[in-house]
Order: sequence, then structure tokens, then C-alpha cells
Amino acid sequence: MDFLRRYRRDKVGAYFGAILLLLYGVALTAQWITPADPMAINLNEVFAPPSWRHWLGADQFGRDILSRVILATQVTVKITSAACIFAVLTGVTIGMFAGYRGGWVESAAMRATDMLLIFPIIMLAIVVVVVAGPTETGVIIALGLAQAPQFIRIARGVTLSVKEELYVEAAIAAGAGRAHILAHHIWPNISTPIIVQATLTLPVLVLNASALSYLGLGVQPPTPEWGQMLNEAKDHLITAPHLIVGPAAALVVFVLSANLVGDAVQETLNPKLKKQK
Amino acid sequence: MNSSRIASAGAAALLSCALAASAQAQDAKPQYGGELIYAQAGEQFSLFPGRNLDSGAQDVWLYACENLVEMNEDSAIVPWLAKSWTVSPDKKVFTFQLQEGVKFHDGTPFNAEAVAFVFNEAKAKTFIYATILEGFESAKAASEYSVTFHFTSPFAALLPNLAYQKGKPYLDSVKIITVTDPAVRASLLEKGEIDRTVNLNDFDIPRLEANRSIRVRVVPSTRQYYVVLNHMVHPLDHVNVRKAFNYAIDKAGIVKSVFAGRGAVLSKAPTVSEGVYGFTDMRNPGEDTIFPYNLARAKELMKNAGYEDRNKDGFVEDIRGNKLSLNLFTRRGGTKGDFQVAQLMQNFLKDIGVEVKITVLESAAFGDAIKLGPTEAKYDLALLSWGIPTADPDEPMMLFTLTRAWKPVGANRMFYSSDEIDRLSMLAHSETDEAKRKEYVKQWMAELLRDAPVIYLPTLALNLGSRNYLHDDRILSVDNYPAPFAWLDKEEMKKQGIRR
Amino acid sequence: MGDGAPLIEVKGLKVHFHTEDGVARAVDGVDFTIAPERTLGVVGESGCGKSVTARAVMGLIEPPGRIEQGEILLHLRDKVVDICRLDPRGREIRDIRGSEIAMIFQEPMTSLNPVFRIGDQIVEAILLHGGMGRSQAHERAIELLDAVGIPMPRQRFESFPHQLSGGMRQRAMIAMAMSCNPRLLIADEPTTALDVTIQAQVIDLMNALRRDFNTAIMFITHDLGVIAGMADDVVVMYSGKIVESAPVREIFHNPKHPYTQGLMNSIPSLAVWGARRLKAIDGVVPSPFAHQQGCRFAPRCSHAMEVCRARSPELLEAAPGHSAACFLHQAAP
Amino acid sequence: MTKLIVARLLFMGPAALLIVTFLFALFHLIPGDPAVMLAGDNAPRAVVDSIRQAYGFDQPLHVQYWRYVTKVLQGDLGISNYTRDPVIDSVFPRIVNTAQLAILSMLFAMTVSLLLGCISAMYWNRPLDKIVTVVSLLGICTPVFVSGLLAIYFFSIYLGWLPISGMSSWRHFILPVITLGALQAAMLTRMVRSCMVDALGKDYITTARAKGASEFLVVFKHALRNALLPIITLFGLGLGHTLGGSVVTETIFNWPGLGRLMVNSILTRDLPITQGAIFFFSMIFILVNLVVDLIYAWVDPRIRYD
Repeated sequence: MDFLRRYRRDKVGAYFGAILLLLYGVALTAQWITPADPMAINLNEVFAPPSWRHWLGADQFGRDILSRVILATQVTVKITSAACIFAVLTGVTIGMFAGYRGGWVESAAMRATDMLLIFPIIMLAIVVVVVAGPTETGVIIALGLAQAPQFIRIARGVTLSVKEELYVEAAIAAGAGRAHILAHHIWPNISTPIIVQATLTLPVLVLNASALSYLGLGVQPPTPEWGQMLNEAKDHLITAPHLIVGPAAALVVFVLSANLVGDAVQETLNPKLKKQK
Repeated sequence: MNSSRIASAGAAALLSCALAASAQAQDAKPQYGGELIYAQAGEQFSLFPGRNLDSGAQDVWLYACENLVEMNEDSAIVPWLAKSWTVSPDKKVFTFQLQEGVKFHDGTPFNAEAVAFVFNEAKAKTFIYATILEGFESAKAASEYSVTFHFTSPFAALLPNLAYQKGKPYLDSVKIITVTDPAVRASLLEKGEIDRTVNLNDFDIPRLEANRSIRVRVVPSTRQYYVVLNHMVHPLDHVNVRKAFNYAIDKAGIVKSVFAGRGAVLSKAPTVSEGVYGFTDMRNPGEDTIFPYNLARAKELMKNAGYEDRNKDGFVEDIRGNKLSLNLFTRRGGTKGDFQVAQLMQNFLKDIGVEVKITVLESAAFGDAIKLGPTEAKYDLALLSWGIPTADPDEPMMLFTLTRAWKPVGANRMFYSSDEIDRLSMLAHSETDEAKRKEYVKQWMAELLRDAPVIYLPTLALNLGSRNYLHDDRILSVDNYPAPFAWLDKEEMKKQGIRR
Repeated sequence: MGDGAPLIEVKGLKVHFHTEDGVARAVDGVDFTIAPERTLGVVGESGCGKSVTARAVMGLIEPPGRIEQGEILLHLRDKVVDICRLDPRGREIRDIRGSEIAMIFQEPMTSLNPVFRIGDQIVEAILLHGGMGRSQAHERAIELLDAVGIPMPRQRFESFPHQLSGGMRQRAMIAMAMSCNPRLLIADEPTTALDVTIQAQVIDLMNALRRDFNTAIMFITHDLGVIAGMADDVVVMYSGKIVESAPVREIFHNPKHPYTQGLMNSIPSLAVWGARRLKAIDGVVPSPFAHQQGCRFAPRCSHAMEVCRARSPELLEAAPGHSAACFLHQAAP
Repeated sequence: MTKLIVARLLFMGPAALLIVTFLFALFHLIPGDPAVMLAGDNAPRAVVDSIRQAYGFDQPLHVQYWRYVTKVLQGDLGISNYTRDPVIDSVFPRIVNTAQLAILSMLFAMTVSLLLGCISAMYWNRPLDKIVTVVSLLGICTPVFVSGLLAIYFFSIYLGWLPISGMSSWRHFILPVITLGALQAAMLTRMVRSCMVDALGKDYITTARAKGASEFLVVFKHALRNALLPIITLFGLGLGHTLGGSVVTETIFNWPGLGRLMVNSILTRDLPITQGAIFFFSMIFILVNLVVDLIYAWVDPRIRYD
């Protein structure tokens, strides 16, 4: 497909695209590729520093950190990606619709968004636990809902400006329906900030997921999750600094590749940018 | 909000605010002046003593107010503002002789009127702890300096008579700040922005001890971890299974990995720990703790309770072949290390083939889940801890193991019932003869070891970090850190570059 | 060409774009001159490099575009400046842009900054080149808006681009361009986005301004009708090169290069009665990435000879003031 | 324009009531009983019941609700279950603390992000742009508690320049503001960069250059004014979030802010405090959004509000 051919030529995008695919590959095959059993507790190796046996060292219960990071990739990547998509979908549809319709529909939607933003994510999470139960879908909905307002506001903002453009009025004059307008005229203009915002929310989602695990939401022990591992590493930052390296590196790789791929996608979608280079 | 627990020292400690008036010359070395900055962990506390149960609050009281009687390091009741006291033969009337010449901060004289007022007011306004004084009816001022307390039912009170220290405090003022993050408390202590703090992260203690200008004291507390075994759930009603669960747990491993080897101590007796009255070491000779870690014994006990791994899937099944799978409810951040201990439980019980699923609940939801009665309770196992602020076994005996105390009435979440335990508890409750009462408590503990209603786990230790220029402050096993007669060595402070 | 020194001399200009798909030779050796107070029409199909040439003259070539070769000599009163050598973001070129040479663009909708008022954008153009205070510039802007035929100029000063029609916005662009009495106005297809009636008004306006401000105009378009009404001299471009250059009457009545003849035959003419099929030039414009031996029009040229495929013809005079780059009019070297 | 302002301000009243009712219902829907929390795990039922009775928790819900609403209408937000202090006394000072931290860190974030974002847009895909991108991404990935603790260990303990906790002098503000601001700055830089690139590609930029405008004027006037739209939205959101208090930053730097208070009150089911905190916060949030929308109309004339 032409998009792929043009995308591959952007060296950075291709390189980090490969890393992102690798990450999703790891996420899919996590159970089988861990060097050691991520759940095996061995109290003689509490906080064992990185060694040949444990490349990234061992945690408070002597479990192999590398294996736990790999297994955690499955959990974290799945939850954050799903939550991100959920946030984008709800956010963009509500934002575009509100921005386009205008009038009381818009102000009602925006005030509802304000309400959503007012409640701290912890409150949202507790309510979701009661409604959807402590399942993974619960986590995804809670995380996604907390990030949706950002997308709603961006989508609405851009829709308001684009709606005024002449070519939109021209399209209407040509008999285009609202769906057509939103899809063909408004979405291309929104895609840039939305893609950037989507890749920006990934790290926030990972860290929020760990905040939710305090509330018994989603991932129950002993399954590992990056945010949770980061939190546990916080308490031993000085006594066992190696604890934080694994999950932090994984998070950085995931976010860096997602953002740079986002950049590359944005560039290929928007050829005018190429001229700039 | 760390777990709240019943406050103040039970029947014997009565509450009033006063400053000892007469000053006694101390030896030359301690010096007057300076401000002590104390960092505390609790978030929610109120200065009004009657209103809050949080341990943080109690620390605050100890600076501003003094009790009629106090508790010293080895948990003996020590006279303080009351010189002495007597008990009526029927143990329903207690008379306290008060110190003369003591004044409140604002100068009004401290006398029997004041004491009576405080307690009648507490009962009228239903202050939280007032209801703990079971059977307290009223307090009257018999004379200027003697006050009598009238109870509807006999209430054992232990009142040895020891010498006491009195005098004017050395510090000008005490500044108390709340720092919730243990790592930040440690760094504040290292930097010298605070002089004294508690609840340090166990793993930070070696680093702090290495620092010349810091002194860390670690003292076993009266709070012991335990896992509730819901006797309504088969096979937890089977004593061999309960004992197997006890033997399957590597308590030393827990102390080492979760509490860095020093944040907790191996329990020497069920529920009652060293600081509590009536404690005796119940360990068999040569064993480091009660139910020492013995995987083989545990598997053997499970075997003769009819549980074996018949289909070799790593988990045991009963004779009819269904797998033994239990759920374990726990909180996270409620008590130090609770989330970590729960994960180790899951791992140790897996070693004897018992599958455990952990359900982490947010503190309020957890509170709801463990307050239900025998028919509604959904937990098979629940990780909790039992602290004894009164340092008297009466509380656990009356509320923890008594049949009458089944949830939702008391705190018997195991729905455990044993006539022998009930008999011993009632006897100990009203026995005033010391020797007899200690014997009943000993038999009660022996019975608990024989019946193993819960899985017994290590006892938490308390820690107190302070700069070495601070002297004569104290740490009590009931999670109190009084420092009424502490003083600051100014030269040492200057040497360490502490400018305030 | 007119007598006296030319205003702009372009010699051997080559502008190439270095993109991933290869090197695009947008402008591949172009020579022409613009005389003061005369209008040069630059005509050619889209993609022949006429817009790139215009931007090169304004020094607006940004990476990945790069001026490979050639000179653009601007004859100022006191000195001659080669625009190719100037730093595109330097001070010197900035003093020329807007004051000596001004430019208007094809898309009036997007060429004006949507968030600033029309008047403010004109005032900014004036203030950039000094010589006037803010209030003076304010009045000057209103005069200009009036000069370009915008009704109620004082009110229109305050309105935003989206409040004006396409035609009005183009007039505002022209007002802005003329604000510093430029000696050359480059118009990059100014009428393409407008409908015919507005086109005619804009052309009349530019002709009027030419006389009042005696400004030279470089008018770029693919519309031969507009060229006829506007240009004094005409240059025809094809695939990055100039294939024919002559006064406007010569181009229309005596086209010498086969490509120009092809263009002329493709215009419907009122002069010829009865229906006749318009002849289109068969074949396709070559891609700027292709390296082709010989004359670029050869593949589509009905008169193509052997030499045309071997070597590319120079732009030489075939008649006084009328040059063409075609071996039909030159002896093969 | 004024119609918009009045409409929004009028909206605050019903919004507050709606929030209070919603919260009241929510607290009684989700598990957790304040009386049990107050008495502690091991308290006998007698104690729990006495507390419930003393605090009026045993009243039927509608009575409790009505009593609370009537008090709120008279401006009395009730008293906390724990500290028994009036809610206003414990919530208001915290809002002031959080507001100080939020505004300062957002100003820091805005200046840094606008500068870095514009620079990286001007030098699109060249080394400088790559460096800014990686630095801002690393800024986003580092959790605040890691950057906070490391900052304390390095600046306060190792170098001993800055104090760790408290708010008494300006030096106490440096670390928390930079830590919280850095996270927001990293987020905003990415957005500024992409919006600036968008704007720099537009035709009016070529016109501006054709007018002889300097590159500085082209980027920081013509392009930035147009790129401001999504940026303002994010800035409004960022301010909203930080005004809600960043629990982690407040815990690390021991900053008595709204975030920690709100979270603690939810976890301990201290309903009056939660209501008070969220009540004030929602008012501030609506005001912030109103200001953002006004700036919107001022920046982009195409959005008609009259």
C-alpha cells in the first residue's frame, strides 16, 4: 500500500515502528519467552542485584525482574492501548459532534466533559469497580474515560475552526451529508493533534493503571504490571535502585516508539510537512 | 490513614490536661530551651483528644496533655498525675488520690472536680473511646484531691505502685508536621530539617544507622499479623488443615523479605506479644517461633486430612477430586507490608498444593467485606493484624476468640467457637488475683496453639529515628512515642550545622 | 525587450528539489529578463516550473529545494544584487522582499493570516520597510484598500479574512503587495482561483495599478486568455526550460516552437467560424525526475528530428526580439 | 460575549447542586462505611453503633441529604467525620496552596513548552528537533515520584541547596514547581511542536515571508497565533489537572494540597470533606474553562460567540 512504501522511507519512523511491532510481539508471546518463571518466589535472592542469572536483578521476593517486565508487557500494553483507543473514539466522536452541531448540544456536551474532568480518576475507578466489577474491561473503561475529555476538547476546538472554512461550506453545497463532512473534511484536520495527544496519553495511562491497582482494580497479584512495578520500586529507590530500571526502560521504549511512530504517521499522512524538511 | 485502633490506656488511664507544677533540679548536663521538630505519618488527626482514634493523634496528646497514670517501657502502669489509687472489694469503685499543687496551662488548679468533669463529659458526648470503658457509670469528686469512679460491672484493673519522675519539661516548644511518605521522612531526618520521626521504611534503616548523627531505635510492637480462617468454609473447620496452613508459612522468610529482617519479629505466642500483660513464651524448646516453618509436617497434616495431589496438577484435591481453591481478601497500604505478606501467603500455600486467589480491596470496601456475619461473609481467608493498645489481653480475649464475639458483634471473623476458650476468657476477665489471671491467659494461649483458629504470623516492630543531639525521649511498644522530658544538646546541633 | 537596463536578469537558473524519490529538476536552465514598467507573462502547463521560478526570484526557495546554478540579477538604483547568493533568511533579502519586489499568490482563501485583521496585515507590510509611523501607515492602508476598489475601506480595515469574498481577499492581497511601491510585482496565478467575472476585474485593477505605480509585473498563469489581456512580453515554459520568448502579438500570431503552436491550436477562438475540433497535444509532460537526452518536447513533437533526440536546443533568436529553443529555427551545430 | 460569561456563571449554581447530589448518592452506592472506618477493624459492634448514632449516620438517607443540602445553601459545608473541623477551614487553605503550585508550574510549563516547541518546529527533523523530542518524551515517561525523589536526594541532601518540605520561603517552591511543571511542559512541548509544524506549512506563512518579515516574526507571530488553538485547550486542561492537585507531587514534597486531601477523603469515606473539596474544585474548574473559551474567541476570530 502506498502509505507503507512512503512510511518506510522515514528512517526514524521505520526503526521505531519495528520496535513497536517487536513490543506488541513480546506482548502476544509473553508467557513463552520469559527466561525464568516470573511468579517463582525465592526468598534467598531478595533484591539480588543484576547478574547472569537475573539480567535485571530480582525484586523483593527474589522474582526475576526481566521475566516480570516481559509478562507485564502483555498486561500493560493491552490495557493502555485499549484504553487509548476507547478514549480517542469516545473523545473524537463526542468532540466532533459537539463542535459541529454547536448550540445547546455543544454546551451540554462540554459541561458534561467538565463534570467528568472534575472527578479524580480514583473516584471514577471506584464507581467502575462497583458497576463493571474488578475486571480488565473495568480498568480499560475507567482509564479511557479519564482521558476522553482531552480528546473531546481538542476535537471540538478544531471542528469549530474547520467548520468555518469555505471548502466545508462548498462540500455542504455539493450535498455532502454530515457524516461525509466529518469524515472527509474535519477528521484530516483533527488527526494531527489527536494522534500526538493519543501517543502522549500512553504514559499517563500506564501510571494511572498503577494508581488504580491500589484500589484492587484490574490486575490482581501476582500478575505483574509496569505501573505497579514502578510503584514498588519507588519505596526502595536508594536501597535497591536496580528495581526501577526494568519497568522504567520498558515504559520509555513503549512511549518513545509510540510517539515517534505517531510523528512518522503524521508526516506521511500530511505530505505538506515533507516539503518543510 | 494507617489503621485506627482503640485509643488510650483503658480503665487505668484517665485523661486531663495539666502541667506538673513543682520543678526539681536535674543533673547539670540536660539543658533548657530549643524547639523539637517531630515528623509523624498519620494524615487525619484532630487535636481534640476525645475525637480521634488515630495513632497520630495520640502522639500529639502526649506532648500537650498528661494522663492520670502512664505506661512505661515494659508496659507497667505508672502513677503520674495520680499519686495512688485503691479498688473497692466488689471492684466496682476506683478511688484516685491526685498530685497536689498541679495547675492547668491557664493556671486553674488541677483537682478532682476537673477529672470528674472530663469523664462525665466524655460519656455525655459519646466520645469515641468512652464506650470502651465498659460498664463506666459516673465519676464524682470525693474531696479536693480524690476522685471516685463507679462501674456497673467489675472491671479488672492492674495497679502496681512504682516511683515516678516529675519535673519541668526542658523544651520550649514542639513542632509537629505530617509527612506521609516514608522516603521523604528519612531524607528530612538526614538533612536535619526534622529532629525525630517514626514509621521509617525498614529498608532505609541500615542507611540511616550508618549516618553518625542519626540514632534509630527498633522495638517490637503489640501488633501481630494473622490470617483469618473462615471456619464456615470447609475444610477450614478441620484443625489439621489449619495446623498444616500454619506450618506451611515461612515466617522468617516473611520477616526477611517484607520487613528487611528488622521491621518485624517472629511471634513467640499467639496474638499476645512481649509488651502485653500476661505474656509468656509459648514456643516449644529449640523452636524460633510458634508453628515453625515445616513443609513436610504441613504436607503430612494435609494428607491425613484427606488432601492429596491426585491428578498431579500441582494442587491437592479432596477424596471426591475437587481442587482446594480459596480466596484471600487483603487491603493495600492499611498496615505496613500487608500487600506483600498477602502475596507470600499465596506462594507458601501453593507449596502445599492449595490454590489461593488474592482479592485486593480498597480500604473502605475491605472494611465492609470483613464486617459481615457468618452467613454473608464471602472471604475464605483475610489478612489482618491485631494491635493491643491497652497492653492487656482482656481485649483480644473478649473480642477476638470469644464465641459471643462473632462478627458482626465483636471481632471474631473466624466464626470460631470453643467452650474451653470461652471459659478461660470469662475467668480471666474478672479475676483480680495476678497469678491466677496470668495462669488463665497462659492456658488460653495454649488452647489457641492446640486449636490454631487462625494462621499466626510475625509481630510488627516499631522504629523511631532521631538526631543524636536529642536525648531522653522514649518509644513504647503500644505505638506511643512520649518525650515530655526530652532535651536538645545545643553544641552538637551547632556542630552538625543545624540552624533554625 | 525594452530599451535601457533591465530590472531583472535571470541567467542559467537551475532549481532542484532533493527528495527521497530522487532529484526533481523543477527549473533546469532558464534565462529571461524583466524590463522596468513592462509586464512579462510566464505561461506553461502546471508543473513546468513557473511557480518555482517566481519563488526563486523572491528568494523563497526552502529545503528540500536548492538553487543549483545560475544568477538572478536585480538592478537597484545604486547597485546590482544577485538574489541567488543571498541567504534566504538574511537581512538583505528581507529588505528587498515587500519593498523592491512584492508577490501575490493563487489562493486568496489561505494566503491571508486568518487570525489577524486585513488592515493590520497591510500595516505590518508597511512598517516592515519603515519610512512611516503607525498612524500614517493606518491611513496609507485605507488609501490602498480604496485604490484596489474595496468598498467602505475604513470598515473593511477592521474585518477578518474569512469575512471577505475570494475576490475581495485577492484585492486586499494586491493592496498589501503594492503598499511599498514595489518596482516588480510577481503574480503567481492570481486569477486561477477566481471565477471569470472577478478575474476580469482583477486584471483591469492590475493594469490600472501598473500605470499609477509604474510597476513591472511578472504574471504567471496557464491561461492564455489572461496573458493576451495582460502581458507585454511572453515566455513559454515547458518541463523546467523556456522554449519560446517573444512579444505578446508575436507569440499569438507567429508561434515558432511546436509546443507554443500546439497551445495556440488548443484555444477555442471566436475568430474562426464553424465547429472545428480542438487539437490537443498528444503524449504527457515528462517527469521532472527523468534524465532525458535531447529536447524534452521531442517525444510529443510532430516535427521531431534525429538531432532533437540527441541534443537539447539552446534558446536562440529566430527573429528580432523572438527566440525559440528548437532546431527547426537553428542550424544544427 | 457577555451572554456567554453570564450563562456560564449561572451554570455554576445548578452544577454545584448536581455535583453534591451525585456525590451523596455515589458515596452510599459504593462500599465502605465511615463508622467502621472510624472505629477500626477490631472495634466491637457497640462502639460502631455508638459512633453511627453519635454522627447521625443511622438517619434515613433522605433526611441526611436534606439536612446537608439545607446547611450548604446557608453556606455551611458541614464538618469532617474525622477531624470534626469545619470543612471550609480544612479545604480552603489547601486550595490556596494547590492554586499557587498549579499556576506556577503551569507558567513554567508554558514558557518552556512554547520555546522548545517553536524551536523544534523551526528546525523540523534536524538534530535539534530530535533532541527536543527525545528529551520531552523522557520527561513524560519519568513518573513524578521518581523525578521528585531523585531531585530531593540530589538537590536537597547531596548538594544541600534546597529545603525538602514545607512552604515557608520561595526556595521551598523550586523543586515542586519544576517537578510538576516538567511533566506538563513535556506534554505541551509535543503538542506545540506538532501544531507549529502544521501552521508553518500554511500559505500565509509564505505570504509573511514574501512581505519581508523576519523568521522570528514569521514563527512567533504569524505561526504561533494560529497554533495557539489546540495549545490553549491543552493548557486549560493542564491547569485543570494541576488545580485538582497532583497527589504524587504533594506527597513527595509534603505540600498540603487539594489533591491529597481529596484522595484521602475518598479512601476514608469522609463525605463532607470530599464534597467540600470537589465543590470548590468544580467551581474553579468551570471558571478556568470559561477563561480558556474566552481566550479561544479572542485568539480565533473565526469562532463567533456573539
